[in-house]
Amino acid sequence: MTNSWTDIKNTDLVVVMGGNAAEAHPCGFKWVTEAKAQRGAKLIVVDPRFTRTASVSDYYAPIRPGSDIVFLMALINWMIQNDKVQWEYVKNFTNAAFIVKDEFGWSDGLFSGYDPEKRDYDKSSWDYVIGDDGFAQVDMTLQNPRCVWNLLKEHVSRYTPELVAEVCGTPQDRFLKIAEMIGECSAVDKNMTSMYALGWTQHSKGAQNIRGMAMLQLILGNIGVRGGGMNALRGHSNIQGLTDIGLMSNLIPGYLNIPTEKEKDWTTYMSSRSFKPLRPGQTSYWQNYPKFMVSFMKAMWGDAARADNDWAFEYLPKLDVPTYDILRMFDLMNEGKITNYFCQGFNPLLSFPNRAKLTAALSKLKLLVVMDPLATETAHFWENHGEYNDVDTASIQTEVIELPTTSFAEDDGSLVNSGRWIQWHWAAATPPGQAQRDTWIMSQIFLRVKKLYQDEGGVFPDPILNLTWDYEDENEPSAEELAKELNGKALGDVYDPKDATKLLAAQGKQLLNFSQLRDDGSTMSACWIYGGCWNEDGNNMARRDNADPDDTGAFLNWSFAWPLNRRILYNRASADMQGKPWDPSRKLIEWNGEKWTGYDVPDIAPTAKPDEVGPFIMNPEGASRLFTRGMMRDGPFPTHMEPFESPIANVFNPEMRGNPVARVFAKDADQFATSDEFPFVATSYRLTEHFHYWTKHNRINAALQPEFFVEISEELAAEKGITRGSTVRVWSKRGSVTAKALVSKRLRPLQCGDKLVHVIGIPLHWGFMGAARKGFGPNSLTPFVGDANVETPEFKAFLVNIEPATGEAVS
Amino acid sequence: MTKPLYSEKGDHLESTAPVRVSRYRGFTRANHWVTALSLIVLLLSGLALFHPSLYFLTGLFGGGQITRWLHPFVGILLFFSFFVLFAQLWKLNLPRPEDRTWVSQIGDVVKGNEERLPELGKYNAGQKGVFWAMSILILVLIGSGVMIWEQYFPDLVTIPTRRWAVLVHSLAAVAIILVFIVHVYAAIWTRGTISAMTRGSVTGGWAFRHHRKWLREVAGRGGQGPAE
Amino acid sequence: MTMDPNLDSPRTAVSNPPIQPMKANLGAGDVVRASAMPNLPKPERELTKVAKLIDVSKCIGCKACQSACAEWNDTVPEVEHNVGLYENPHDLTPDMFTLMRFSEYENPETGDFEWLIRKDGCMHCEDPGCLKACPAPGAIVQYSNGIVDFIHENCIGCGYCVTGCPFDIPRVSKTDHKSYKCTLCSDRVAVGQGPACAKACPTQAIVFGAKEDMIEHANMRVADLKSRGYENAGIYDPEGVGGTHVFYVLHHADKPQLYSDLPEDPRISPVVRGWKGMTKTIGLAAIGAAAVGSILHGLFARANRVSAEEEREAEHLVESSVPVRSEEA
Amino acid sequence: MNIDLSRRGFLKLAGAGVAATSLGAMGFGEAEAAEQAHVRAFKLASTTEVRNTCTYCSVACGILIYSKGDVAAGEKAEVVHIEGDADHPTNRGTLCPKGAALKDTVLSETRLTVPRIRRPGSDRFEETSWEEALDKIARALKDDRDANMVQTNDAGVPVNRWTSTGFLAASATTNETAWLTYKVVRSMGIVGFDNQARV
Repeated sequence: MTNSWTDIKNTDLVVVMGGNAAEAHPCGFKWVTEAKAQRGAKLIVVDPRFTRTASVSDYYAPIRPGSDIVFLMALINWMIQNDKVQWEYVKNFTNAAFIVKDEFGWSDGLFSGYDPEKRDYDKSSWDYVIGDDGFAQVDMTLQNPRCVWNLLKEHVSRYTPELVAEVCGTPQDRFLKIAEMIGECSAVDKNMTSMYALGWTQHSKGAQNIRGMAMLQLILGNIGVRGGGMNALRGHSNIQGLTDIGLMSNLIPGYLNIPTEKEKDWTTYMSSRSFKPLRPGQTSYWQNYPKFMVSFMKAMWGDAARADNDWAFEYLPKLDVPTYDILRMFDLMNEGKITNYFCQGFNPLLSFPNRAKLTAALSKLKLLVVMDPLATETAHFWENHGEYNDVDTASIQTEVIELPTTSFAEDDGSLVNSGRWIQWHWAAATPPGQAQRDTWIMSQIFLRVKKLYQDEGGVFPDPILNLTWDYEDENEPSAEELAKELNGKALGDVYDPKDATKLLAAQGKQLLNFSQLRDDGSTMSACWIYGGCWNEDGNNMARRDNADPDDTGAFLNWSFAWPLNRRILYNRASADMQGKPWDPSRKLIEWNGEKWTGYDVPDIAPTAKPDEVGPFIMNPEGASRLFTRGMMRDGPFPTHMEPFESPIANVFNPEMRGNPVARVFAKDADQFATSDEFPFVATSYRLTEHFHYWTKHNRINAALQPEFFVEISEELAAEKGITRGSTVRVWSKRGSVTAKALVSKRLRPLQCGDKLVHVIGIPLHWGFMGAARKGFGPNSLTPFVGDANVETPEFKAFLVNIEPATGEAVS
Repeated sequence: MTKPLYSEKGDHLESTAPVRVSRYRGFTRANHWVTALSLIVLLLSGLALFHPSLYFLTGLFGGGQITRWLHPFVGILLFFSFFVLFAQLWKLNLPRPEDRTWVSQIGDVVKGNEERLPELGKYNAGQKGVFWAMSILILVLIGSGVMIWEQYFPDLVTIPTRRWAVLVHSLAAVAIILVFIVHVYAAIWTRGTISAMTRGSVTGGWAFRHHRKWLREVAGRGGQGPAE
Repeated sequence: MTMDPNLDSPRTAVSNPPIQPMKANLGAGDVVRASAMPNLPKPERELTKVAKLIDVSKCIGCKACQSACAEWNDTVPEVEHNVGLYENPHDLTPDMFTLMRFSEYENPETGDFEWLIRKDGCMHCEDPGCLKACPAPGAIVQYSNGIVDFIHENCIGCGYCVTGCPFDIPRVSKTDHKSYKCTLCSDRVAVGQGPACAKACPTQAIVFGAKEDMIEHANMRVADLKSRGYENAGIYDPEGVGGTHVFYVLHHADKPQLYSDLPEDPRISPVVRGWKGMTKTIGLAAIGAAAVGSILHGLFARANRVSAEEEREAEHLVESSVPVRSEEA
Repeated sequence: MNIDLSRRGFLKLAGAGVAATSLGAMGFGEAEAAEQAHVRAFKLASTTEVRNTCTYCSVACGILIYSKGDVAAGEKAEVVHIEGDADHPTNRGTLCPKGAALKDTVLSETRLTVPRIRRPGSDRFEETSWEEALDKIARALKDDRDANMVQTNDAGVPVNRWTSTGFLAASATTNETAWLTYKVVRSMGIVGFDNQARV
């Protein structure tokens, strides 16, 4: 989230598209109802199903799963056509004025530089024209036909209300009404917020869906303001934290990157990360990358990371592929190339696509280790549960170790919420039986491996032997010790660069925040963006002052938000070129002549003059990007791409299947279906009564939603002779499930051009363990393909068939 | 022989001097008392749940829960017990011409001027009334009772029907209690009646005074019968 | 925000429960009505009337109320089957005191589809039909703050409350044969807390407090709904049962039956009134009269005796009667 | 007149005094004395209150866990109730249907309490000791790392990547656990590292 849950109360218009906030995040949705009740805000819901969010909306429109880009580009087109643009914002705070290379272009649904062999783009043409001064060229009058604005205008001109009706199946009048409601928010005193979740991410072009709305928000001037923003409703209690701390194949804490094998040494690695400003006087904060990186290396390897050994650069693994994400790992596993696999509080057997493939892959492992508070399906993948897990147990040679871990109620520590608040919590109960904290388990594993290397030697033991491990109890580092490492401390005395006599942090002291990080090895910090979470003032994540001056929703003294306790990102953009708030009634920060003051921590140097320094300090442009240059694999603008399995050919290029640059593994391509054998569109989703596959272990939630079902329209039910509550069989090219049929008016077939598209809803909460009745998850059916940029599986749009089941499902 | 009109085949003279006429065999008497007893239990347990001022009667059965549980089962017992009784008695309780005269002279009945009344068979119109009233009310009670039997038939009928059932049940209960009182009091007031249900026989005089046609018919069969 | 629990009202649902032991502020002394106990002493104090307001227009049907209710009351609803509906459990049970009911409605006026979701449960009537119908003294009580509560030690499980309730709420347990329903969390209210459902409700569609405050709040909500085009928005606080201490804000107050058959004009059935009123009295009177009548008759009218004369007549009759031989027949 | 007749009134009227008094004498009269009206005892009295965060979605609602026993005081403690923290700015004491039932997840019958191992081909888990389990894991890791660690690529560039062992991190563990996990996994050179963020 760029903003916070509590900030949503400041909005005038909530657009829930690509999500279902009321069901998946009820207590966050409270702030929507607050905005409605207190500000008279309106709520728009665009969703294939009439959800519980829709049930309290002011306006609802249906949409075909996987066609969001068309809807969003058409909205941008409508805004431009009807002059619903926050011009001052667009000109100054976006890259609308930047001139783009002449070679850049778009045709037949593809951008310039496409190579069908590689299934990839040569992105060199997707960039600005750089002048002799080394800066990107701009035309502030927006007259130049090659400036981003005019290219955007041309790009979106294809997306008309007619196209929306044809591709999305959204009635034109509904689209136009929504466009009008949104258009009002181009006014400086009207703000709109976007609340989205996996309805947008779980597509082979998920990142581009989100880009689409972000661009719309920029055009309306709604980024960085109260009641505005792009608000990703993260799914899990600390998924934000796990991402911040970089527990991903290609990440280093704080959104730094694991080097690729092309970056053979420190210098090469850093060369591509200098982030020189693209416009005069811009901040380009990533210029500090070396400070963050060195401090991280010191946190990992302490004295073993020195200037003379490239800060132990050698210790870091180098990637030969962009990422070893879960999909790739399971594919390798299925090829028999993985020996050991660990699942720490994670249930991939139900979370990832094509369950048959997952089961086959797990069966090829030598050792599977599952650390979890609950008995997961993954840990029991080898156990035969009749139709719900029909495996040949005896033939599965995988050894499985199931380790009992503590739950939230039994440990101390911090979690990061969707609004980047890092909140500390305390243990309230004794772990059951022999259950242990993950910190203890990880320590035990590490210490044992380390001992083996000490005793036996082995391949490249250095990074293991030299890993810093100075904890009071090496067997179980305390949450406090680890939190302090995340914040960072001074390894030597740290002085003010402007005044060498001014001591900022004495050796051994906790650093104030990341502004005190150094690239000379005198500081360590595990995750630079968390700087300030536990400094010499103590544990700021445990702060509990819920005062909120002038009811802005900021709550600056409640816990700690990264970065620097900032509650609304890009908040500099809430004020105009003179530094005055666009909407005085929703003032966030303000330029008082010398510095920025206000309700939030300014997202810019406190003394940076409003007319000189742009608000988007993380970008070398100093401005936000309507055109993303080469930063996304599938295009600098979002362009319509159908799901890999779609009943409709791409209107721009019938030959084009799915996302032309999405990674597809050979064997999986054969398992993509067409609409002649699988005529119906299926989409997966969560129900408010359950949380993923966890609450089915809980008697009360099991009672509230006891059994697996699929939702279908009355029309489809009639067509297939399916009655409410009867058992149906739903199958795709990859698998088959039986479920109860929930026939509802809330799903309606969509008229897409001359094609009538039926949508089947498949909730995801059932498996073969726990208190609820045994059932299936949608992943028995879904295709094994992910988003081109971040490899999020395409769960939200795929093809299936349905029929009344002959035998009742035994449950 | 001609089919008896005023007596059961089993009715016979036990002795001739003094005359004693058997009126109910042992089985019938047992049957009557089972029915009577269950009716009393039902009456007490029913009244306990009928009016707060009588809730204390649940104490007789060991509390409200048990009373609530017991009442319907005893009801079932009564129903079947009475059904058997009914099978034995219904024929002679069919109305006859002389019943009309009897009813029209109800004043003499109450005053006890029996000599002014017509000769009667085994039962007079009053007894027949009690008999039929009991039969009908028991049917109504068992029917409505099952409808409000929460423990086993919570969803047998809709709640509105159930409301009527509970009303009808209580009205019928009041009625049956009234009939019960009349029945018992009449038996006490008409001296010599009780022995019919205790010893099973009555004196000739009693039969002569109250049920002369019955006596004639039984006497007509002379010494015949089990006694011989 | 925590309120002083000794303040009897208004109470807020949005406060944290106390953990220090404290005396319940709701007890026998506050009972204004009790089943089958006609002559109840008037309570020495009058608590402020409380109410739970359910604003269906804010309700997202998330069932947090059901979840919080089961957790607080330590009931364990059964894990049933899915029968093609969102209602789970499928009905109120002795272990599920409240239930979200869902109805799909195509509004003929606007042509729009609406998903109407209502939290069902005890309405805590000012004139409770259950209490009227209950034969067990003190099994159902009404406190002066309006809460209607079941005292299970006194419940005999007869199901008369089911018969008496105009909203079909009480459910009699098959295991302990006692009747159960929402208590409005009387145990929480007694220490200055709001009901568990009201505290949990994510959108605060459920709010709890002094009834007059709730009415005021409801009127604001109605105004907001009217401004959004729901001309018939209004409050559902049925007169027929003297008003309720759980009441609704509805977008279609003119058609309550749209919300899973919320009764249009609920009242204690005249049949039940007849049964618990006249029948009871007149019935007893009649029985009494009959008894007294017969006793008086017994005392003052002479008994109907058989005379010695009649005994002789009988013997004579027997002698004179000619036995009929069967073979002659 | 008041149509509800008091018991005494009825007795007078019905003249059934004899029966009633004799019943009273037999002690049946007691049945009428009902249990006094009372509310359920407040179940949180004398529990320990601990502030925590809901483990489910990232709204991160503040919760209050009520336990018998006090962990902070080193006592054994069991959760008896969980509800929303009214002081929390985001949820203001409210909870969703999952959060409101958190207690039942903590106390779930399918909670794991002992380390277990499933041997190849076996149809069941058998209990094992932490020692055995951890030693097994450490050995498996070292053997595979030594066997499959890629130290240099074809171009001879040192890459030190280990692709044949993978690690899926959680989504509900603390940042502190996450950091420790990161250290352990990265120091070994594992690149098959991921978390729930992708779904």
